[in-house]
Parts: sequence; structure tokens; C-alpha cells
Amino acid sequence: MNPQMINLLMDATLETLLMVGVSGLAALFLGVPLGVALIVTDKGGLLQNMAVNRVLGAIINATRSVPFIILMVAIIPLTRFIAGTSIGTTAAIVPLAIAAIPFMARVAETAMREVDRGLITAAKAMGASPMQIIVKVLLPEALPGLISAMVITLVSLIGYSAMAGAIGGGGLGDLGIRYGYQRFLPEVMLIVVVVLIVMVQLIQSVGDWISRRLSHK
Amino acid sequence: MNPQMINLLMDATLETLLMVGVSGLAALFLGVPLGVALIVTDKGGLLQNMAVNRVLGAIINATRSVPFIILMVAIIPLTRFIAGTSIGTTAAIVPLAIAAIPFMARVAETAMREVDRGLITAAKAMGASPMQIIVKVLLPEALPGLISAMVITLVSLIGYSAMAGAIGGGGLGDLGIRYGYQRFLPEVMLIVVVVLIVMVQLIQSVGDWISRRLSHK
Amino acid sequence: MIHIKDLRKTYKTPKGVFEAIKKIDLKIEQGEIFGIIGPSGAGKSTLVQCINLLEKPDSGSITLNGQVLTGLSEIELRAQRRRIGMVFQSFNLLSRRTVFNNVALPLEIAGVNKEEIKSRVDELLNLVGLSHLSDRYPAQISGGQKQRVGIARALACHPDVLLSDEATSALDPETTANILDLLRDINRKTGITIVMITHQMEVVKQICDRVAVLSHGAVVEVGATADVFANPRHDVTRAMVSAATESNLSEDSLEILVARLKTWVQAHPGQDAAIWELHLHDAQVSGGLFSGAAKHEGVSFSLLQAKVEDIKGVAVGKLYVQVQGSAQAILNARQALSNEAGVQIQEVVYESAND
Amino acid sequence: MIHIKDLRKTYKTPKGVFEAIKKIDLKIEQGEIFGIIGPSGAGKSTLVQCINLLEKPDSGSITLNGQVLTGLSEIELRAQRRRIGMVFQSFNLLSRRTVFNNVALPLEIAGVNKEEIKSRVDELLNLVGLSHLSDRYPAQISGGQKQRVGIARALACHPDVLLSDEATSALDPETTANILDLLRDINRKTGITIVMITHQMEVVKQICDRVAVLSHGAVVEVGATADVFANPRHDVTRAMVSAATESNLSEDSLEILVARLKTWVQAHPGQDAAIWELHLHDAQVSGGLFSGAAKHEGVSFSLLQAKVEDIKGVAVGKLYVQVQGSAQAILNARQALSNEAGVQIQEVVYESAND
Amino acid sequence: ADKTLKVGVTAGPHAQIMEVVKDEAAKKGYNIEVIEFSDYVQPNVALAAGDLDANSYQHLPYLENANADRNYGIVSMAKTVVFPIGIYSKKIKDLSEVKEGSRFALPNDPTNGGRALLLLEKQGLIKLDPKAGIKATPIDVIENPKKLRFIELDAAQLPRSLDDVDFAAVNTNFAIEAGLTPKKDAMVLEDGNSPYANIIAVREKDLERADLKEFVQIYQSQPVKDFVVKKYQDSILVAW
Ligand SMILES: Nc1ncnc2c1ncn2[C@@H]1O[C@H](COP(=O)(O)OP(=O)(O)OP(=O)(O)O)[C@@H](O)[C@H]1O
Ligand SMILES: Nc1ncnc2c1ncn2[C@@H]1O[C@H](COP(=O)(O)OP(=O)(O)OP(=O)(O)O)[C@@H](O)[C@H]1O
Ligand SMILES: [Mg+2]
Ligand SMILES: [Mg+2]
Repeated sequence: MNPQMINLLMDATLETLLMVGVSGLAALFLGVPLGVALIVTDKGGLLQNMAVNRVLGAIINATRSVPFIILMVAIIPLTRFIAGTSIGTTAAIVPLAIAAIPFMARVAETAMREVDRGLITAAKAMGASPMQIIVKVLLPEALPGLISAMVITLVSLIGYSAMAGAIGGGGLGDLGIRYGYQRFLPEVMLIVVVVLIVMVQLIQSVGDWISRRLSHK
Repeated sequence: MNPQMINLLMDATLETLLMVGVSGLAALFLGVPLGVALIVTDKGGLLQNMAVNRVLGAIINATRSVPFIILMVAIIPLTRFIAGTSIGTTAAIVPLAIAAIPFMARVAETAMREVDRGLITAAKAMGASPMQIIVKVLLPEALPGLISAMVITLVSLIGYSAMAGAIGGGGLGDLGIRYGYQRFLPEVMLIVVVVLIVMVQLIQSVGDWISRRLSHK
Repeated sequence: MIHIKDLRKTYKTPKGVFEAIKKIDLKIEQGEIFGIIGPSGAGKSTLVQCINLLEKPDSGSITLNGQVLTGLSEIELRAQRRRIGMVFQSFNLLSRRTVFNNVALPLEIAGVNKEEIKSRVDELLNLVGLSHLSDRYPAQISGGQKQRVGIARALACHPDVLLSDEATSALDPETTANILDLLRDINRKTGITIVMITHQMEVVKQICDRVAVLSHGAVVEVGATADVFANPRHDVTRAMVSAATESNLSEDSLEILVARLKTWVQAHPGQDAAIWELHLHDAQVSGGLFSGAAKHEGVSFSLLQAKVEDIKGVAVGKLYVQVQGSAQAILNARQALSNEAGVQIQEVVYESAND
Repeated sequence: MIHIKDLRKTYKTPKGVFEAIKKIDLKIEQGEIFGIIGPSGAGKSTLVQCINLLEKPDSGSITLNGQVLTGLSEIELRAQRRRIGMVFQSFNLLSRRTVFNNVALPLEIAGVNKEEIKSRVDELLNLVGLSHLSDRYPAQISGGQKQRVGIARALACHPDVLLSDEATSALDPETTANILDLLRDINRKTGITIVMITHQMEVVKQICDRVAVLSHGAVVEVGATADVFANPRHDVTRAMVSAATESNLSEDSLEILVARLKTWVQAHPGQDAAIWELHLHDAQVSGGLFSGAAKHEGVSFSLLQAKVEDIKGVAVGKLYVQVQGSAQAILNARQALSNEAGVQIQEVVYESAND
Repeated sequence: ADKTLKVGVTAGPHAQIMEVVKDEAAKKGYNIEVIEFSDYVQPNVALAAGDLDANSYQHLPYLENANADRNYGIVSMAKTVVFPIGIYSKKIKDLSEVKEGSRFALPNDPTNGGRALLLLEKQGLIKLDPKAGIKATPIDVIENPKKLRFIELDAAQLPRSLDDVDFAAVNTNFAIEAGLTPKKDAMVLEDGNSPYANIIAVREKDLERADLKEFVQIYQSQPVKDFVVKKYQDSILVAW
């Protein structure tokens, strides 16, 4: 492999890390709260509000319904507003985040749904506010599940980021597609895939490790 | 909209249903067992076997690492072997299933991880075999979570199926991209997106309904 | 203090609506230790969960310190709940918090600062004898240890009211006694009102000023503990209370005793023997009990089994005695005993040499 | 039947390795009802979970009916476990199965056919008094109801051995009595061996043939229930057993009684009064107890509180009596009582007019 | 910074050629930032929005269409190269052997799909709705005597699909990279003076920009031409 290829690979790796990292953070800081909102506004929830619940659910479903390519294009004005440009790695982060947030919300919702109701009741009995219940009971008790949810989201984001090539986002997946798939260079494809596997394996291992350390069941 | 477009839309809807349905079934019947295998072979699991666990985990991670387009191409021989052809809707089901199975395995794993250990212990005390524990305790107790996992997988599959256009899979997503987006027929895009949203909303509602009916917590 | 008025609560079940609480009216006074007893499924847990509105009653009102809880907004209710400690039947400990942090939770919620939390939690863990387990997680401690964490947690914020649902059910007698001492101590020092659900009649007897008996979602009897124990008026109460004040001679024991009596009678011609069951209702009256009966020469009494409880100055209970002597002497003694007020006498066995 | 040899079990904790079971050797006979008591955290639950190897011991062996369980493969172990019923301290009911299906689970696992399951489960639910709740889910029933489901489930497969961890802790006295009757009945009819962990001394007394006392992971005492209760040799045993056989006069009661005595003494010049605490160790000896003492003219006894248990023919316990009479008469009576073997006498209060 | 140009390309030869242009431009003090897209719409969108200074990935008919659809206000500044499209098969030797009901694979992207159909129409196998023009898709086929079945695939997928279809239209660049020799293997091949010469497109108002003019000059220089000829042989033809 020539040094140029190595450079390309390094750049692509950094681009992927950037795209996945930032949109992963968005998923964490916006997707989890959205998942919490779904849980607490649901029937029997802390702040039951079926109207809000339905609207949130519909927005999440709508966002998740739109194929990623179409989503990327549809939100270009928003992308430009946030990232200052509609092309390149920075711009790709916006649609990736927009896709990751509702995804994370759903996976996090699934994880939080299984938290023992008795614990919420106990916190209520102590006079905890809904916010305190969320922060001190719901999230910590669901933590191992939430970490798995984060891992699933990050790995899915790596997959999605391959499509960011459509708006010039670059990254490993795109590199693999352009060189390996479109230019018929199987070695590049192989290297890209190996790097991706290593990356995913790492995310998974770190996630599992944290999850195991935190589980005191 | 002309009758031809309506035809296209109907066909695409059927194609999507076919692709998502069949690969969803594959996810259900292979992904869930794979998730179970991950759980039971893990440390402290029913059939602890770290070697098998690591290998399964690595295979799942490897499959999930590969961008879908590359996956589609990489498994063409397998696709041809299974579907008899490497192009078209039937062929698209193969890579979709290959992507959905490990995805489902991970989300199902997350759902099953939270099953109360005491229940497994109780079943063990009754002299239940690992298979009985899985069928009679692990899966039923995780059922609402598994249904959420299935919904998440199906919705993700709808998104993935849009990429199946690359190998002629057709479907709504592809229709939206090619006609709506690339050939600039915004009405087509809109209709496609509306149909997709309705489809996703339906899957979600049915899933939520079943999940709620089954949850007796 | 706590005023429960016309409370009703139903649950939906596969077989239609189930009335867990049919209609309950209760007044619990400030500083009182109030017991709630009743058969399994009577509605005790439901009732206490209605007191702080963890379960929304179908109708009725709960008044706490003059404040009608049932009308309050969530936010106002929260402030009231902070003054109420609660021990849950199923513990409800947070699995991802250590013992220390479980006890700290209500303090955190109340916004107490870190140092104070530390010293208060240490104090509480010390009181319930769990200082050495502060770093453990709930999955790593025993049932009784979990229960004590629940008690410490309920007491953390110096509540005005403690709702305790079977707080000593998983504890051995000694630990139970310690916990009850602790509760009584706090009750004396701070005037905390305690509502205690329990199945353990010793617990009621030792600590409760008044007691309500629940059955099928209704209060069938309520009164001072001594009164209720001494004169249970309802069947359910009798069934519950008898465990504390009665103790039937077991079949095994009876067999052994009868055999022994037979041997004795055989060996002492002209002498008879009997086993009597005596019910006491009032110790003051029973003052002369044995001395009176024993004065009849020629009879000897021996105690076989007794469960007589002094409930705040009143003795209540049942005892089994063995009487030996001539047929006439026994008859006389029986007469004498029967004449005492507050004593009921029943013959269990009579062995005579003639048999 | 069950032979536990040199059993040791440690847990990892944040503060290093914790020895939950230090070294236990026990033999439990076929058909026996064997009690295990001990303070909270003593290791009782750990011990029974080691019996069917739900917890893997660090070392030692478990032999069941001559079969060494500790050496078995998982598959062989499974067959053995099907012969062992288990009631868990924390119930462990499946939340997504109805009461009926929870009880049916072990039968399903054993491969029993549907009809038989139906009739067996109906029978069991009837036995534990839950027939009306068969369609409910665990979240829809009370604590005591859950516990009874656990008991029914453990009995479902007609096990040879029942391991019961606090199976009556959440039950009211009447239901407890019913369950104990049920267990004893099954024990008599089928010869099932029952290992019963309990904190309730009444339960031990009523049902256990032998009892082992655990403390800090070791057996400190083991023997026939009557022996252990009558002559507890270890401090821990005494502390546990005293709850069943002793009952201290509460401070409140004492206050009232002393006041009453004072008034009486004031009103009867020349007469004294006292409260004595009598410990009985053997009822046969105490035969002449009251008759003997009461024969001393001029003394009248009255019973204040008594807890005397007939444990398989042997009376064990403590009683409080009030004595009234001249100073000399009281002294004489005391002398007479002290001379009786098996009786210890202690003066609690003495009131004299001279004071 | 003044001499920086952002140029959008699609992956493949456009990108490869642009890398050479970039090196050449560097010699003249220009910094060309090459942004690779894997999509056929975004380069125009980005150019119109001002995120790019120029793009080089499309042919003129496609641009005209795009302009008509979306009013980009983008114009062609110069011709670049032609990727002749060819029709290949592993089952038949000549188009005359096409049987009834045969499966024909064609690119699913708008720059190439219509072209493939037009090429097929030119061979007399089908007739297209004249209104469709370059935008033609299989639904615009109004006469299909051989009852051909159209399978739209990703352009790069086409050579890989030859085992599964009867014949396929494949862009020369993909054909070569997949190991086909267009001159030898293609049953039909577009010629060099095809109307589908690719272009460098810029915003209309930038037509007179000096730096862009110089950029075009660099593109159309000898070293670039040498590269194209050497690298792509006959499969990609220089169109200036
Ligand atoms: N998983 C664990 N990790 C660490 N320590 C444990 C674990 N499980 C139990 N222990 C400790 O082992 C000791 C014995 O526990 P066990 O549950 O056997 O007690 P027990 O006698 O059943 O008590 P209780 O009467 O309160 O139920 C306790 O001190 C407990 O803290
Ligand atoms: N969620 C529910 N749905 C339906 N029925 C319920 C529900 N919760 C409780 N019940 C029923 O209501 C009755 C009262 O329950 P509760 O828990 O108050 O009983 P309890 O007096 O505390 O009994 P225990 O002494 O066994 O704890 C029981 O018969 C129970 O089956
Ligand atoms: Mg209860
Ligand atoms: Mg225990």
C-alpha cells in the first residue's frame, strides 16, 4: 500500500471518528432525554401526557421513516444553519445526529421501560420531583441498558456514516465504497473493513466493560 | 399523479413489505437466538463459554461493522447461492437479513440482560434445562423488551431497504431516492415519505400495543 | 394527625373490578404508634399506600395534620411526602446504589448537603447495625439486611410520620427487638407518628398504642391494643390475636401428657388427674387464682403451658394446668376456680383410676 | 438424607472476600422437619442455596440420599433438583405468568401433561387458599399471596425435599398456622424432608423436629427442638429462643403494676407485696409449684404474665407472679419455691408498707 | 487562502483526474480542495448554494435538466471528458440475439440511466416517450416489442450483475475496472462525439472569474490529457 493510501486511510478514520463521535454525543445528550420524555409521558408515567407522548412518538417515527439519503437532503437548510456549510464532514454530522437522536431515543426507551416500578414508587414516596426521579432512579437503574443502547447507536452510526459520502462527508465507509466498490480495489475495501471491525470491536468492548462494572444485580 | 406512478408506488410498497417482512422474520428467528446465545454464553450465563461468546460477539461486530453497500457486494456469492440471483428484490432480502440478524441480536441482548436473575435461579432450582429456562423464563420475561427490539429492527430495516436499490431491490425508499430525489419529482418523494411514515407508525403502534398487553409489571 | 375518611380503592383484574378497600374511616393521633393487622390480602399495604397517595384512591380523603392531601397538586404533595417515611413490604432498594447511597437517597432528594448526609447515614446504619455493609450493593446482602436498609432509609429525613409495611418480617427476634426499641425511642423523643402494618402479634403488643384490624378491605375493629387483645370482638381479630395470647397444646404434647397422667393414676390408686384449659380475661381478678384453688387440700397443680400477656397492666391469656388429687378434691378445686370472675375453665382430659 | 460436609462459601465484596459460610457440617434425616435459625445475615439463605447447588460452594460436599451432588454433571444435577422443592425468601415469581402458570411451571419443566397440570395446580391453589386468584399476575397480588404462590410452586412436583427460606414471614398468624398444618400433613403422609429457615420461633416450635442455630456462617448449636429451646447453650441461641419462651414484662406494664402494688400495700398495713420472675426449666419438676408455695398460709399469688411452652412434653418458660402477704409469709413462700428443682426465682420489685 | 478553489466531483475517474489537476494547480499556486460526493444531486446543490466554486461530474444534458428542474443557475464552463457507455453481455454476442423477455440492467442514477435507454432506443430495441429526453426512465418506454425487463442498478454494481442478467449498459470506467475491455467486449459503445461530454460547471455569475478560468486552463492542459490517455486508454475520451 502506498503512502498516499495510508494518508487517505488516516484521514478517513479521523473523519469517521469525528462524525460518529459528535453525532454520538448528540444522541447521548438529546436522544436519551427524548427517550426519557417518551417514558415519562406515557400512560402510567411520571408526567403522563398522552398528547405530548403521541406527538413525540410521531416525530421520532417520522424521522426514522425517512431513508437517510433523503433525510440528508431534506435537512440541508438546517445543516447549513448549524454547520455553516452543506457539504463535508462537519455538515454530515448534522443529518447523522438527526438520525441518531430518535434511534437512541427508541433504544434507550426500551432499556428504561424495564426499570422496576417499585423503585420509582419508592422515590415518589420520598417526595422526589420528576426530575430527581429521572436523574437519581430511572437513569442510574437503566444504566447498563443505556450503555448497550449507546453502543448499538454508535455502531449503527458507523454504518450510517458510510452514506455521508453523498454530501462529501468522507470517512471510512465512504472510502471503502469509493475505492473498494466503485473503483474495484478489493484490498482497500478489505483494509477499510478491518479498520471498521477494529473500531466496532473496541466500542463494544469498552461498552461491555462499563456495563458489567456498573451492573450490581 | 399518473396511473403508472400509482403502479410504481404499489409495487414499491409491496417490495418494501417483502424485503422488510422476510428479513424481519430472519431477524426474529435467527437474531433472537443469536442474542440468547450471547446472553447464555456470557460470564455468569446459563451455559457460560467465553470462547463461544467472544467468537459470536466478534462475528456480530464484524457483520455490523461493514457498511451496508459494501456488505451487499461482499456477499454476492452467498446471495446468489440463497436467492438464485444477485439482483432484484429477492436478492436484496439476503443482505438485509444478514444486516438485520446481528442488529436484532444486539438489541435483543440488551432487552434480555435485564431479566431478574432470581427468576433464572428459581427455574434452575426446579431442575429446568437451559433450553427450558430460555423458552419458559428468559424469553417470556424479556418479551416486551423483545417486541420493542423487533420494532426497532423493522424500522431500521425500512431505512436499510432504501439502499437495496443499488442491487435492484426496489422498494419505497429507492423509489423516493431515484424518482423523488434524483429525478426531482418532489410529489413522489412526498408520497413515498408519507407511505413510509404510515408504515413505521403502524409497526410502532402494533408493537406498543402488544408490548403493553404483555407487560404485567 | 392522619385522618382517613371514606376511603375506597378498586383494582382492575381479569375477573372484573376488585374492591381492595371497601370503605375505611380511621383517625390516627399525633405521636401514636398505630398498628394495622389483618389476614393476608386484607388490604393493609393498599391502605398505607393510599395514605401518602402512592396509590390514588377511587374516592375519599386523607388529611394529614389538617392538610387535605387528596386535594393537593403534585408539587404540594411532594413537600408533604418528604415528611413521611415509608418502609416497603418489598424493600424497593435501588440495585445500583450501595447500602450507604440507598439510605442517602431521601436526604439527597431533600437537598441536604454532603457532609450532613455522610454523618446522618453513618448514624442510621449504625442504629440498624449495618455500618460494616455500607459499601455493598443490595444484591450482596441478606433479606434481613435489606429490610434494615429500608428502615434506615425511611428514618433518614427525621419524618413526622412513619408508614411501615412489615418492617420486621425478615428479622430474627433479637434484631426485631432492637428495631422496635429504636422505633419506640424515636417515637418518644421526636413524637413521630408511626403506622405499623405487621403480622407479628408480639410486635403489635410490644409497640402499638392502638390497633386496627382489617379484613376484606374494611376495618372490623379498632381500639387500644390491650382492649383489642383482651376482648377481641370480631372473628378475624380473634383469629389473629389468639396467636399472641393463646397457645393450644399441640397434639404431640397432649399425647405425651395423657400417657404420663395414665401412668400416674395407675400408680396412685384413689387419685384422679385432669388437664384443664383456663382462659383468663382479667389479671386483677385472677389475683387469688392459684392460691384460692390450691387451698383445697389434697389437690396439686402443675403448669403445663401458659401464654398470659400483660397488656399494659391487664393480663390476658390461656393456660393449661394439670390437677392431681382425689376425685372430690378436684371437683372442689374446679368449683372454686369457676367461681372466680374472668376465668373460664374447660376440661381437656380426665383420668380416673376407675377407668 | 441430606449430608452437608465441610461446606465453605465466600463472596467477593468491595472490602475483600467475605466468608458467608465458614465451615458447616450437618446431617438431616429422611422425613425430618429440620429448622435453621440464626440472626439476620448469619448465612441461612446461603446455606440452603448451597444444598441444591444454586450457589456453588467453595469447598465441601453435599450428599442427598447417598448421591454426592457436588460431583454431579449439570444434567445429573437437574434430575436431582426436580426432587427438591424450594421456597425463596424473595419469592422469585415470574412476572409474566399468572398465579396459575407460576405454580404450573415446575410441572411443565418436569414434562407433566396438561390435564394433570391443571388438576394439580387447582389442588395446590386450593390448599394455599388462592384459587380465586389463579388468573392474576404477581404484580396484582399482595405480599402474603405471593409467598403462598411460592409455597404452592415448591410443592407442585411432590418433592422429596422441601427447602423453605422464610416461607411464612409475610403471612398472618392464621394463614401461617394453615400453611404449617399443610406442611406437617404432607410430611406425615409422604415422608418429605423439610428444611425450614425461619425467624419465627413459634414456627420452629410447632413444626421442627430438630433445629440448627447458625451464627456468622457456622452452626453453633444443633439438636432436638425441645432440647435446644429448653437448654440453649450458646448466647445466640438464647437470644433467639428467648423470644419464644421468655417474655419480659414491658416497662409500661411494670410501671402500672408497681403503682398498683404501692396502693395495695398502703391500704393493707402489715402486708407486703412483690413481683417475682420465675424461670422454669422442667415442667415435671414444677408439678407442685403453686400448690406447694401456696400452701404457706397467708400468701396469695396472682399471675401477671407467663410464657410457658410445652415443647414435646417438657415445659419451658418464664412467668411473672405477684405475691401478697406478710413479710414472713412471702419469705417462706420464696424459700419453698427456690427449693424446687428446675425453678429459678428473681425478685423484680418488693413493696413494703414500711418504705 | 485567496487562491483556494473548492471543487466537487463524484468518486471514480472524475475524482482521479481532479487529483492530477490539483497537483498541476499547486504548481501555479492554487490550492484545489477536492470534495468527493457519492451522489449525483448534491454537487449541484452545493455549487448553487455557494459551498463549491465548481463541480466536475456531469454531462451537459444532465445539467440542463437539473437547471430546468431546480433553477440552479449553473452553467457549463468547459468540456472535460466523455465516458462512453457500452452494452455488454455474458450470454449473447450481439444485440440481434436479444430474446423476448430478456433482462436488461441499466444504471439507476439520472446521469447515466437515461443515456442507457437512449442508446437502446438507438439500437431499435425500444421506443421512448420523446418528452422524457435525457431524464428517461423505464416508465417512459412506450414501445417494448421484445418485452424487455429493465433492472435499474447502482452504476458500479452493473459489471457485477452480468452473471444475473442477459445484458447490461455499463459505464466504460466501471467496465474497465471490473476487467472488461470496452473495445473488445462491448456489443455497442457510444462514440467520442457523443453529446454526453462531461463539463466543468460553475455558477452563472462566476463565468468570468479569473481564477476559474485559470482552473479550466489547468484542467485542459497537456499533463492532464496525458494522464487520461495513459490511465484510461480508450475508455475515457478527452473532450476538449
Ligand atoms: N452476593 C453476595 N456478595 C457478598 N456478600 C453476600 C452476598 N450474598 C450474601 N452475602 C452476605 O452473606 C451473609 C449471609 O447471607 P444470607 O443471605 O445467607 O443471610 P441469612 O442468614 O439468610 O440472613 P437473613 O435472615 O437476613 O435472610 C450476609 O452477611 C450477607 O451480607
Ligand atoms: N394491582 C392490583 N391489581 C389487582 N388486585 C390487587 C392489586 N394489588 C393488590 N390487589 C389485591 O388487593 C388486595 C389487597 O392487597 P394488599 O397488598 O393491600 O394486601 P395486604 O393486606 O397488604 O396483604 P399481605 O399481608 O399479604 O401483604 C389483595 O387481595 C390483592 O390480591
Ligand atoms: Mg401487604
Ligand atoms: Mg435469608
